[in-house]
Amino acid sequence: MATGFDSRVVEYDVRTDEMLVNMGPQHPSTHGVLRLVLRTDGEIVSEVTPHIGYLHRCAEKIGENLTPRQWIPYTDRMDYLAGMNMNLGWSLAVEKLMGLQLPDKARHLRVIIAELGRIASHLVGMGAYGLDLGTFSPFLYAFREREKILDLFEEVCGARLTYSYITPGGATADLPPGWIGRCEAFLNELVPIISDYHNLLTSNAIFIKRTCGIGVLSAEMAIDYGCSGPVLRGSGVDYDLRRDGEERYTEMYDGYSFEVIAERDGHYPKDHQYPKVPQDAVLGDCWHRFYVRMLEVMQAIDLLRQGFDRYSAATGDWGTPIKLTQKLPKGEAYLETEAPRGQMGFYLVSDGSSIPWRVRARSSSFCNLSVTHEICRGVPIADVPAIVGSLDIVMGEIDR
Amino acid sequence: MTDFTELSAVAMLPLGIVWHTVFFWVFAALTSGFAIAVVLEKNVVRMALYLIATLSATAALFMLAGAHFIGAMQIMIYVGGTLVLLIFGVMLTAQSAFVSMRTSGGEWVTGAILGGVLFAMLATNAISVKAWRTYYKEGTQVSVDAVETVAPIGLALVGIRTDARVESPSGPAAIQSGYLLPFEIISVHLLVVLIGAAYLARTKVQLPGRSA
Amino acid sequence: MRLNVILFFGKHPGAKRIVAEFINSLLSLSSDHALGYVVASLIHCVLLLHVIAVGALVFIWMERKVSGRIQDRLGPTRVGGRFGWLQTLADGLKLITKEDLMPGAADPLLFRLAPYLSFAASFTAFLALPFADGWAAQVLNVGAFFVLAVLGLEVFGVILAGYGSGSKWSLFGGMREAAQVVSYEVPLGLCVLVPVTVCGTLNLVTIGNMQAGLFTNWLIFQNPFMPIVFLAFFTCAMASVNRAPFDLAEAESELVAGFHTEYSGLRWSIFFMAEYGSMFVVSALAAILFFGAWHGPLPVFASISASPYLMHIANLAGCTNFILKTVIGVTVMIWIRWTLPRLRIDQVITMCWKYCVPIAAFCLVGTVAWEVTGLPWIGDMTPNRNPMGSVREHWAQDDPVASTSHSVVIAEGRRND
Amino acid sequence: MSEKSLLQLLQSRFGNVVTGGDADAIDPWIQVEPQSLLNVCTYLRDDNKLRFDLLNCITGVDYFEPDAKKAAKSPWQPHTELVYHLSSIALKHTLVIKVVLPRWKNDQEGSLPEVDSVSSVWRTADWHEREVYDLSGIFFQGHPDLRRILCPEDWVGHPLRKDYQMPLEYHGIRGR
Repeated sequence: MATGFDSRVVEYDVRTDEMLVNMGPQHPSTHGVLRLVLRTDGEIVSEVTPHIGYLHRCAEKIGENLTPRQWIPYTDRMDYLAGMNMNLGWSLAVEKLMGLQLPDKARHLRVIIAELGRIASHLVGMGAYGLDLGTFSPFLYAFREREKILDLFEEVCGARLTYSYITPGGATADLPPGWIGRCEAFLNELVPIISDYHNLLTSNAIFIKRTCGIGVLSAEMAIDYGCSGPVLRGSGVDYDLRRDGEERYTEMYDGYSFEVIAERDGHYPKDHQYPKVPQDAVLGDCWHRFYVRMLEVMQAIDLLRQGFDRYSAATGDWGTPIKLTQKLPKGEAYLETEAPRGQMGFYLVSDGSSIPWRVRARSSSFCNLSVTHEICRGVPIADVPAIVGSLDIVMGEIDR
Repeated sequence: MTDFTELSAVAMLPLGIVWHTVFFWVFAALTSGFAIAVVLEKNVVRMALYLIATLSATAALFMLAGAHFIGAMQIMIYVGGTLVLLIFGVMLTAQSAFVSMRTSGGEWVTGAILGGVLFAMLATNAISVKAWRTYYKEGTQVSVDAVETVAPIGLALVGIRTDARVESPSGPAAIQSGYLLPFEIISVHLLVVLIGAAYLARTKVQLPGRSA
Repeated sequence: MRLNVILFFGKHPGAKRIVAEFINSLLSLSSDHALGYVVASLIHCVLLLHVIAVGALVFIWMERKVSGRIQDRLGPTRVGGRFGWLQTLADGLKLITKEDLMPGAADPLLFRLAPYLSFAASFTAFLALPFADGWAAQVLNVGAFFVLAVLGLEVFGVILAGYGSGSKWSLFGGMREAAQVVSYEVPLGLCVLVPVTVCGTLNLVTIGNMQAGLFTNWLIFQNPFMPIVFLAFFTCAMASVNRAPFDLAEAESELVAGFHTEYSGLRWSIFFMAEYGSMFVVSALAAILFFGAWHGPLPVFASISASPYLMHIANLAGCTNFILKTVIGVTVMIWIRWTLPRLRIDQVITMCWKYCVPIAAFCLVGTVAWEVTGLPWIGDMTPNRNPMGSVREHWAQDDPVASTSHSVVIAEGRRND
Repeated sequence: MSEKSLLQLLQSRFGNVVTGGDADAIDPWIQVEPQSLLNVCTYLRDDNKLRFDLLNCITGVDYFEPDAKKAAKSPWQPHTELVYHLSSIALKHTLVIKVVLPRWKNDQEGSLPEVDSVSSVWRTADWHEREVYDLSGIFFQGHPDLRRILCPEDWVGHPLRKDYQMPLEYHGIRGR
């Protein structure tokens, strides 16, 4: 008997065997080709080991052989649920390297597109999370609304998933005439539907039972693991790159009024019209992460409405895309933007030619997923999808 | 309202086969066949499956005898019990040694002796019941009326023996001797068994990090 | 040697007896000849098989349609005309043509047997289910008890499938199902006990007939505890037939497909037939025990049901009533499935032992107290009241000897020998 | 705290450990000796005026020109750089640390250059270092679980090195 143990203290327990279970890479709720190796004792998971890389497409290596504009379609395929935001991140990083300044109109156009992309992405995140918890309908409701956003995007750039719309220097085209009106009409339609989602999920008793106090991620741990986006803010960290990021990014949102969605003293900004935080909820649990996303949809709607007026009033060009073979200045630049899933960073090193020497994509979901093994320790099997789902990962972005 | 008119019909095929007997033999064969299979099988789960089949066939025999209540009871309790057995069989004996059992020669002998003694006792008892030895001559009409088994059993459980009332005209005292006491004893006994089983299933584990 | 057919054909003068006598008269045999009864039994079995198969067909179609409407889409629209009502049949055909796979690690016997076991259990429960007054394959004196017992058997198929598939996900599913069903049998039984104590019989036909007349005679209006019991019963019933939010055995977001992960083609569809069959049975049980069985809200056919021939028309209407009520029950289950998230296994068990069992037990005690004190409730304040107690007490007070007559007669029969 | 004063602070604190830096670059950076990376990082995280609590990204950049003709013209000697992007959530400032490593340890082809792991300072470095090890071929000493993360475990080579050759075949799958 090992020293330090009191031989009089004996715990009684049923003798059982441990079992290794592969969750994924083909599993309904791992959001793509994620493989989680679970060490389980009955229904209790004692250890989770994520294995990634099944969707690795060498995006960074490809980027070393393409010009920045040519690489934009590859950014689409990273977080394929928020392609616009990926385009934006990469474009801003290239612009940072080149020192480009954009006209006002392009700036507001980007805000509109980015926030609309955020809504589309969070809608999928919400619906898929419902699916992870075993309810199918919210998923289809979310897709119904997302389809309308995709329709709007299709009008803008002709594509529904991989847009390649925002490019270094602006965008490939201006918003079509009448688009703003249609977008506004859609938002008016969406707002009452959001409260339906709150009824179906956020304030549903079973949903609360399944998410409150589950997968609690403390603020310290979230920062330590480099979590970002709703995962970080769900842990109560008041940090949003749209407000706190680099100037090159925050100036895009100059003049827009918005509050970072993070809990302060038990309340979220403007939360009086949404469900109350349930009693059982612990800051940093699945419920909070979900709630932050839901509130960010409202925040994005608000930003969009501000953007419409500014865009219509703005003068100047919507931007001129840089040439396909534009020579890049020698140097290096790193820029992070607030993508729907967190801080998406792009880094490029240039040796003065038109093709970057090194391209790097810092993925938000990559860091968010790395926390899995910490918060999935000792939970029942059913909570593993609930926790991983609440991180809202996209494998395309993780594996790149 | 339910019509309680008695129905009296005779079940005999043109070929002289009595359906009741046919079904009896079918279910009796199933019962004993699966019982033997339980003994011969080595896999715990299959064993449980055969046990369920045996018990279900026994339930069918009860039903055939008109004891619907006992039949349903048999399914509910014994088959449900086997279910729990199955779960424990799989969960607590997941080690490969238990999933496929090997019986040693000594166990065979012990089992045979015990089983033989039990069988002998039951057989002797069964044969010694006089009423059961009688057989019906061809053409005898046996009329069986209402097969209401639930109500008398239910009444007897709370202390009213409807059958005893008929056979003992001595007075109310004899009527009131129901099954309440045996029922309670069995219940308490079962509770003890349950707690005992839960106790036995547990194992002592020395947990680290605890000090007195 | 002759023996009474009652022993295994039942004594109730139900539809089967009529069919049997008709067949016997066709074959110009005596009206109580066994052959007619055997043929009548087979006819009933075939009919019930069709009820379960066609029922599954319709319910799966309905599930797709209802879920489609709930989710703001159309569901199947093309196969078989406007409403896609042949979609399930097409699916069935597809399933039949699919390759029948069996994993290498599977236990061949258990793997093959499991779906049939599930289906057999579900089917057996139909045997005791009355569709109208006396319209049952076998009118059992212990009908309610029998249905519950047999429904509990369905779990075996699931466990054997879980174990026999040789897959860890299946095993998880099977074990969950076992834990869940074993737990929920307790509150389910308690809930059934409440209407049974009110009626004083386990015979489903008698229970149904007791609720004849105005809808206020339905057991749900019998006393204030009944609606609570009904809710508890419906919850437990959904849990025991594995419907969302209690479908933990197949929880697709956690266990891939749970116990039927490894099944394909026809075997897989048999599991589904069993599932929908069980849904039908528990909904039917709810209709019989709480909602007046085959009686409509108004006693329209009451006057003609006494006549020997018009009785069948009344029964037909009753059967329609009954199926309608059952389908409503199934629809509610579908509705719930497509609305609510799934519970976790520990929450399911908590729900059973900490909520359902105490509620059911409390209602049982409350109902007994209410009935003993004879307090009035909705049903008692309306005319055309059906005295519940009359049947309950008739064997105990009026003629306790009558119920034991069979033993006496057998004894006498033997003495005659 | 402005970038310049930050650089000065670090240079005064660590002296010769900080071997270079550029405060006027697009992203101001400092270069740190590989041996003292762990010390510097711990200080950066713990110092009250700096509090770099978030490690954004670790990047391995391979400076090597496989084409001999072009290599003659290239302004640098072949080497590998590790770039650490740090930021502070509390104080909202950023910093870039560079560590210059030889392409191969002791110039022996095939033996990976080594540097201390910072996964004890920021746990997010755990996966990032695994990725750098996997793709850029840099060995992190003291890493708790240094395995390949994106490529399969039996993959040969480090794809983001400029001299990397795609294998002809991988488990029967054609590579080139």
